[in-house]
Amino acid sequence: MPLDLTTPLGATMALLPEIALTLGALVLLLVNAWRNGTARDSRLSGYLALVSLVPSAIALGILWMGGARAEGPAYMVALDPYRFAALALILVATAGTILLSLGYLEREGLIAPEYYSLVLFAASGMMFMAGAEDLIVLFLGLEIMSVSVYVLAGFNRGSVFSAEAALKYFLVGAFASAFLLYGIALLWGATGSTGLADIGARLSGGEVPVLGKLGLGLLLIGMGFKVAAVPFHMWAPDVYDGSPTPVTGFMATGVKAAGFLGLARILYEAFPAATEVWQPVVAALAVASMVLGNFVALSQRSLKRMLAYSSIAHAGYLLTALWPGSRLGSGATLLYLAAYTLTSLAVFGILSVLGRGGERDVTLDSIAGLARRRPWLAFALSVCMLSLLGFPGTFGFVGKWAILAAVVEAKQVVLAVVVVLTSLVSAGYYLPVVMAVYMREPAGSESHSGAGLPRPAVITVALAVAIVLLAGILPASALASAMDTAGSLGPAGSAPIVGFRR
Amino acid sequence: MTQFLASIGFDRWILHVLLVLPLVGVIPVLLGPVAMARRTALFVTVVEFVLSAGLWWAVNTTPGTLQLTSSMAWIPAWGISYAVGIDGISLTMVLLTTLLMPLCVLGSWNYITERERGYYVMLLTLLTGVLGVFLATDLFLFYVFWEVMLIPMYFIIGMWGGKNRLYAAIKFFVFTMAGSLLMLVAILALAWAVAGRTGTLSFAYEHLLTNSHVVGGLAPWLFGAFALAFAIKVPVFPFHTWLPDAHVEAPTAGSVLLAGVLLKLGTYGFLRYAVPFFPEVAASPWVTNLVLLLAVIGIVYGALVAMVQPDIKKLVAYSSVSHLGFVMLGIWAATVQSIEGAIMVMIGHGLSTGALFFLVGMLYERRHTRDISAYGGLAKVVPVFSLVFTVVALSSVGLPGLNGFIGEFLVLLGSFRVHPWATGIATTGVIFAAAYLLWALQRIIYNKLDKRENESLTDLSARELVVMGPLLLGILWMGLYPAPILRRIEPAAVRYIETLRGPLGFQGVSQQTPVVPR
Amino acid sequence: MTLSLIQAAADAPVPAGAVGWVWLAVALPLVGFLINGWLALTRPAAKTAVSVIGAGVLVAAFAVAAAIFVQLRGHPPEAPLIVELWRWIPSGGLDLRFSFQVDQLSTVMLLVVTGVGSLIHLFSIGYMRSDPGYARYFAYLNLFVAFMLVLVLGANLPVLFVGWEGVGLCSYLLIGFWFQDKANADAGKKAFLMNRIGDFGVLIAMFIIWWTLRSLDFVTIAERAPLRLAAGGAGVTAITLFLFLGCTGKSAQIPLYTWLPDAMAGPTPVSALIHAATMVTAGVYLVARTSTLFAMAPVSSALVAGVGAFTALFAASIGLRQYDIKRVLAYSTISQLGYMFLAVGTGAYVAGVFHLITHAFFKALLFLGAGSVIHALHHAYHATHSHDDAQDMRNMGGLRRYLPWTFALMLIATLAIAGIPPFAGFFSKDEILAAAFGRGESQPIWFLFWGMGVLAALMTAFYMMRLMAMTFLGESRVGAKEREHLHEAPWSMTGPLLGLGVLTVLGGLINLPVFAGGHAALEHWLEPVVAKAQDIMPLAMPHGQTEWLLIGGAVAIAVIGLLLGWKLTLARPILPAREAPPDTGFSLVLFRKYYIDELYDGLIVRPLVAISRFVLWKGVDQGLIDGVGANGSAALARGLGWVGSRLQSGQLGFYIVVFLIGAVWLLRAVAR
Amino acid sequence: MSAEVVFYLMAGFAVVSALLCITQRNIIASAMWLVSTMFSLAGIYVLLNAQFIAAIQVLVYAGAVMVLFLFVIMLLNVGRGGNDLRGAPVRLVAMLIGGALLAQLFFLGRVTPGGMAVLRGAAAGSGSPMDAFPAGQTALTAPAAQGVVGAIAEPLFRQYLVPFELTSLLLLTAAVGAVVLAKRKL
Amino acid sequence: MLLGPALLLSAVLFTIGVAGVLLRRNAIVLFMCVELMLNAVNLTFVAFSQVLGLGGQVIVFFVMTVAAAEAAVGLAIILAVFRHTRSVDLKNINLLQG
Repeated sequence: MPLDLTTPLGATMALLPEIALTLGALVLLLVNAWRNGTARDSRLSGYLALVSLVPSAIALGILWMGGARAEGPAYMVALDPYRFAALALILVATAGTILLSLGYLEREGLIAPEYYSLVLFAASGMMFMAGAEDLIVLFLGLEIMSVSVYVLAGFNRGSVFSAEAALKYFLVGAFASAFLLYGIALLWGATGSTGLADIGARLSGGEVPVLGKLGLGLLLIGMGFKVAAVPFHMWAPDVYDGSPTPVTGFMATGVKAAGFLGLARILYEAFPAATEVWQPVVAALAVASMVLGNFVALSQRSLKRMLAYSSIAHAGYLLTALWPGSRLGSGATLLYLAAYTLTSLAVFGILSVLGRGGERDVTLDSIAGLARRRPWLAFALSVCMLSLLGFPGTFGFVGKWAILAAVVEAKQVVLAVVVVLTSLVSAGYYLPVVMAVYMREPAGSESHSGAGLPRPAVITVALAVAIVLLAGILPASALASAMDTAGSLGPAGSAPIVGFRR
Repeated sequence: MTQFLASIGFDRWILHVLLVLPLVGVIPVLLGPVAMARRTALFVTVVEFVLSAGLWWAVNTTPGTLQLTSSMAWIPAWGISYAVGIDGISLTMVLLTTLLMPLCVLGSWNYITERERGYYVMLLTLLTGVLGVFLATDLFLFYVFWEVMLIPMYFIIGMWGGKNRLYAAIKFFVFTMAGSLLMLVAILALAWAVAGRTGTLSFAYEHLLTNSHVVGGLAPWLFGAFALAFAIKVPVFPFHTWLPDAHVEAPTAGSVLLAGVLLKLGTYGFLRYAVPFFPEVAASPWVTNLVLLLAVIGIVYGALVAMVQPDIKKLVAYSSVSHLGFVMLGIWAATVQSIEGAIMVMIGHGLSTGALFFLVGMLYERRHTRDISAYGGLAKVVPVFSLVFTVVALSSVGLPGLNGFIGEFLVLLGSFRVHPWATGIATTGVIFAAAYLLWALQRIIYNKLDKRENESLTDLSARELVVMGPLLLGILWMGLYPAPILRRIEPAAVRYIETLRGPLGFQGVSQQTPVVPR
Repeated sequence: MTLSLIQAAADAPVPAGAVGWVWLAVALPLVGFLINGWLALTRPAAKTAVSVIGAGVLVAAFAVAAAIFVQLRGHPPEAPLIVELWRWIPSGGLDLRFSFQVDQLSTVMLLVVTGVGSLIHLFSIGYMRSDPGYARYFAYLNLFVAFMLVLVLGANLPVLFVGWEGVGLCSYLLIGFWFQDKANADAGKKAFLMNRIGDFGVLIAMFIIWWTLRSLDFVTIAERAPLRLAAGGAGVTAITLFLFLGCTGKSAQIPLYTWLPDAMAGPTPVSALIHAATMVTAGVYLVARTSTLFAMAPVSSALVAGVGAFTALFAASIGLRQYDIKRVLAYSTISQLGYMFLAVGTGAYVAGVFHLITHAFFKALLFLGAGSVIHALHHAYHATHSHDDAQDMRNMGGLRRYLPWTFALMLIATLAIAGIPPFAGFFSKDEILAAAFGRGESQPIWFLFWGMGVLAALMTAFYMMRLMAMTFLGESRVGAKEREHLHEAPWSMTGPLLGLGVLTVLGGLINLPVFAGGHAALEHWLEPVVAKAQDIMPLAMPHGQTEWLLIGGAVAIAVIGLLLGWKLTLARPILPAREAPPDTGFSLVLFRKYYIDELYDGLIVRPLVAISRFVLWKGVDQGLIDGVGANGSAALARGLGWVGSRLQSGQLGFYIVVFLIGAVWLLRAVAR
Repeated sequence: MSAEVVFYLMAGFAVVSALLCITQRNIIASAMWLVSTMFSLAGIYVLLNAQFIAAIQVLVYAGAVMVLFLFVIMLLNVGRGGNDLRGAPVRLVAMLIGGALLAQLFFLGRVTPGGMAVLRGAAAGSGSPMDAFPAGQTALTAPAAQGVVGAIAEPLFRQYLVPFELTSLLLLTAAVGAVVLAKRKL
Repeated sequence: MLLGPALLLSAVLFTIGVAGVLLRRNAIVLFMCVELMLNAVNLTFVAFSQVLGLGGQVIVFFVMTVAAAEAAVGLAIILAVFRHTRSVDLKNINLLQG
């Protein structure tokens, strides 16, 4: 169904998922106005939040199945499968986060129902960001997301770490968003528009003006911060470390996804003609992220912090996926994000149930011999590690495979080699986890047993792991749909992959 | 026999059954009571062997091409399919694997006492993985099996291994992965290069094989990536150091499978992929000389280092390095004899080294030490064990009439025409082999029985005899009447050489003129 | 019939008559081995059964051999008869059959091996009676015979190689028969390794032959060699040299001879059978087998002859100063083998084989005689719980009173080996020397070889007489108590001795030369085998008075040697081993065998082990590859990671600095 | 006196007060200097005929936001929290980085409507460069036509409807967040 | 028309803001510098809007709301931190590291 996005009605239709979600958040706020004291209230609002995702999901389904597309050029928000996929991904991440939080907040005594409405606000921000067809929308969406995540990071008011995480995240974030904004300004100056499509059209002819180049550069800085790409990553370890674990998971899944999907849209729609400008930069950022993330992760004791660094490394992989600027590239980005999101959800879920009073002290030693006490948990954790490592049979491998294919298709073997070699390094910290849970003896009584696992978290982990395995063994549909979706991004008719048989 | 097999449609389902059956077997092992785990595993592996034995008649090896091929779309958009096939070479490897597997289960019967279920699950999974590598005819599938096979072995070493098992396990994993990851990139690059030229993206073996020449300047790099992956697995000096650690730490069955099967994956990879895909590179003097050098170093070096090992398992491990050197030499000589010899060495090494590890394991179960110096004079207390040990050791030494000789003889005979010097040096390996094995033999079963603990050793039990029996039979059979095996290998070997003849032939293929003109 | 089943895989017709059953000659001992082996593992006490089977199969095998001999005698084949058992290694152009070759040469060897073998088996029944490993012993012995027959019957090099290494294995097992004593086990290992070095040569030779002649069958080799190989060319020379390397290992020639003396650690009958009569002569057999090749390679032949002559001299000189009765015989064996190589190197292949046969007789006799001496002393010591060395001749003396039969028979053997007519040794040795002398006229170097041979003959006579004197003559140095227990061995042992004695006396007849009224039967018999070689490399036997001079000289020398040996030995009183003063000066050098063992040990063995352990294993493997390579890179990675995490200082200011540096760089990068 | 002169005066004032803002040891002082920067910017906005923006610049920024800052400063009583300026090395780094950054941005000074017109593909020197920018001309004329506020309101509620709605969501989020964090008890 | 000079001015102010962020340790001042940077960007928008139309001014309007929102949350966070550490000096805020 074609929608004219320039009319209020059209825009409203196109934005149904976001709107539905926002309304849900508002309702939740209202409920909280009366019910905000006890753990039951917190749980209640948690489930409400979960429920309020449903209409959004339904709206999304309608749009997607109905084959909604923009009449004429997309305006302010995109209306294509790539956006829908992005929204779906974000919804999944949000749902997962909420489920993980349910038990966690009670355990850590964080009884403040606003938490969930903030999560929902953040989610809608992410949706706007990932679906933005206009830099202003992107910026505002990003701000909505950031503002709520700043707060969520500092949500554990009893913990100085949480507060510090929030402050660091906020200061650097605001700083970075200034760069982003400056970039938007210069781009607007260069092209007289903030619409991605218009910018793309304006820049398509011949040499990109310096104004545009600088704008692009500043834009990359801003986004680079959001996705925690080296050298704009320094905040990530500390913030991941200090935030409440479900929030960390939210950052690793939702925020990262939104950031990369937004970035993908920018690069593919606004700058398909400027590849020679941004490809070297993206490549450099990717290599730096992969190398630094993986190497530094080697030296971490705390699991949570190790995962923080590994998320930097994965940002590197994702940048590598963006590099080719091809359909395969955007598809790989989507696919890898899906894989990474699911796996991270599971990992952080496991981490959150393993922890006690924060997870900063969950270390290899503390999970030694986990398999003896909690075989399934150990199994899930191992699967996640292998998936993060990109081991065949897991979703992670499919994602990595797609990335490698994308760069190889673009004749950029060097990047591919860097990817695999750094993956090898990552084996140096993923495998010890598997070893610890299976091959080492319990370190004693104080080891984390996670007595009485909260059921929602368990369900989340189980589902995520199941999908990770399933998609790893039968990747055909995942790959195919990702590539189809990718086809909708970027200037129409971007070259299809050689010999793709349908 | 052949008619019977045809009548039950054997050739249509056997390969898939072989791949699936172990995984199916995993379920009862997991769900059944712990006590039943080993029995179930034994049952499954025996059935597997019986089924695979049918291949001996079912596979028509005369064309030398892949037989019993069947393909099923897996990721159609990417030209990836679940495709399997078998030829003379893989036939022997498959049979070797399926033969060793039940023996491994029997060999672990009392050795594994804790987490039995998991252990046998790992064994069965490993079986599927290994068979998959041998049977896959789609590079993606091949790679997946190649990697997946790592996990069970990793756990077998890491969970049921010795004191230093964690180090050994991760070393094994990382070494292997280091090679295979680069190979992954190479596979992709190859596929895309071919796709760019032919317009069809496909990972099917034959497709890539027939078009691999289009990669042009990329070939050396791709070959390098493949070769590295396989060289680490073989292992070729200097990538061999993971092997001793893995062998020493792994439980008996683990060592047996490592030596008996997993090492063959590397040489098999060279035979099946690395060399046929990039014959020009493989044939280039630079590469040839390098490989020859490493092979010869491996032979002599492995033997010398094995000689001075205080630990029996380490000794056997290094002997593997030495033996596999012969295989590399044979592959690069690329004459009919050398290729067949290489494969015979692969099989023979699988039997005799496997047997050696079993015997070491049996000693270990009795005395809980692998220290050679802890033994001596055993022939007095455990004559049967000593007899078996002697026979196996001699077969590994390459005593004519036993299996070891056939392979080494053919390899050297075939290679000498092509690379006289390398072969000459390699031949000294037979001396060193005798040196280290006989010395070990003497220190273990001969000399004075001066350790009190050894006086009460019990001789081989019936179960252990059952384990050794098939191996001994195989050793004798291969040594005395290898013709049937050779007959099945030959066409594939010839075809292999054909593929190399390509634009610039292998120097090995060209007929040599006598040293002195008439 | 299993054979028919096996031969289904073969496609050549089976020769008619006894020849077709030649495989039985191998199969019988093999069966004996299996049964005895089974008994050894299950009921080692069943000694009667073991003896019956062990000796029985040999006698049966001898019967087969005799039958074959008769058949060939009846109508001698012009071409060797090939009995193909099964297709062994079909691979490309190489189509190896497991087949036996029955011709005059192999028949002779067949007879010698089974015949002497039977006698020694019989002897062993008595000699090993009391040994706990009785069954095992016979199992090994049977296995040895089986392999030895494969060796002599093999129709192509690989099959021969099976036997070649098989006998090596058996000698290894039998030398280390009493493995409880480390020295014995060491000796066995040493023997095997030395042989392996030789086998290396054989292998290379096979490869070159395959390379150049595209076949490994003896018949084909003999056919093609003259056509495809240039006589005296690099190819054939290389082949023969490598083959000869193998021979030096198997037949204990310089430089690979050192294992044989140690091999005396095995039971004495083993020394008699394996290390005197049969196995060690395999090298000579191989040269005779491939005579065509050797004939085509004059350089190699010269080397063979030279090495043979020198070994003969060298070993004999060592034999002069040995006290262990078996060691003396061991060195004498080496030196006699040297004669045989001198023969085959000279081109006198028949003479070589002839000496091989006679030597088999008298050396076996000597060893068995020594065996019964040791047996007797051993029993004496055993009865008196004395711990003297039952093999040291200094503890013997005057034994002829106690062991008359042994004495008499060993004396015959001594005369034979010394070369006193009409005993067997005389004819064969004389023929060799004559041939060498004859070649000397065309190639003077052979005069030198001849000279060595003669000198060696002198020494031989000397040390043999010395042995006899120290053992049997003079006054007894055996303790008074022990003397009561000294007595001749039972008939089961002296019987075989007697048989060998007869052979020693009459052995010469099989090739009685013309001048002695014979008609060189063996020479004619072997004619078809060596004809080709003889054509290429014809012999020039001296005739007329030269011949008579040579004979006379040889006999004279032998007599002198014997007399010297007798007189000098008994001139001074000999002290028992316990109070004997250590040798000094050159005699010490001789006693210590020129320190060759020490040399090998210090120059090759120890350095090799040390290098392997400290340089290769600890250095390269653990230090370089693992330490620097694997673990090093891992440590490096961790180190980098550590540095990275140190930079993560927690100070926001620093974070922003990094951020900005990155930002500035990025802006430069895009704006460029 | 002409607009240029006024502009440069105000620009100079803005820069100076900005510099003082970041170098003043006393926090309150630097806050005040920031306010003065904002005022001068408001003036410049007027010169660039963005009167409405100038107005809310004064209201929202110099008014609301800065008051909030000062309030917090007072509340935390970190007013004379001593010297929070970093040491000499950091200052050097700051100068270097700042210089490098400025060097990257310096070309902005040479941007002219003509140059932008050329980028738009308008033939150089063909009449006024503004011919290439109809939107710009309306921007000049619109205030006169429909009043300062109306001129802004028109695009605000048509073109930029979606972002406008987003800002409301943003402010709501911020409010909730601030409340959550500031609440005494959780 | 004052385009180039205005842009340059904004660049200068932006840089000054960046320098300020580098120079100061006090979280609040740091944040003020960020506000300064945002203002600089606003100037860019306004300057361009002379040529490119009123869109720029609208965006400035949005930016101001963003700034306000950030200010609200940011200052709340600073308060929260202050509760724990009794200080807003960044050199005391480095518990998370490594």
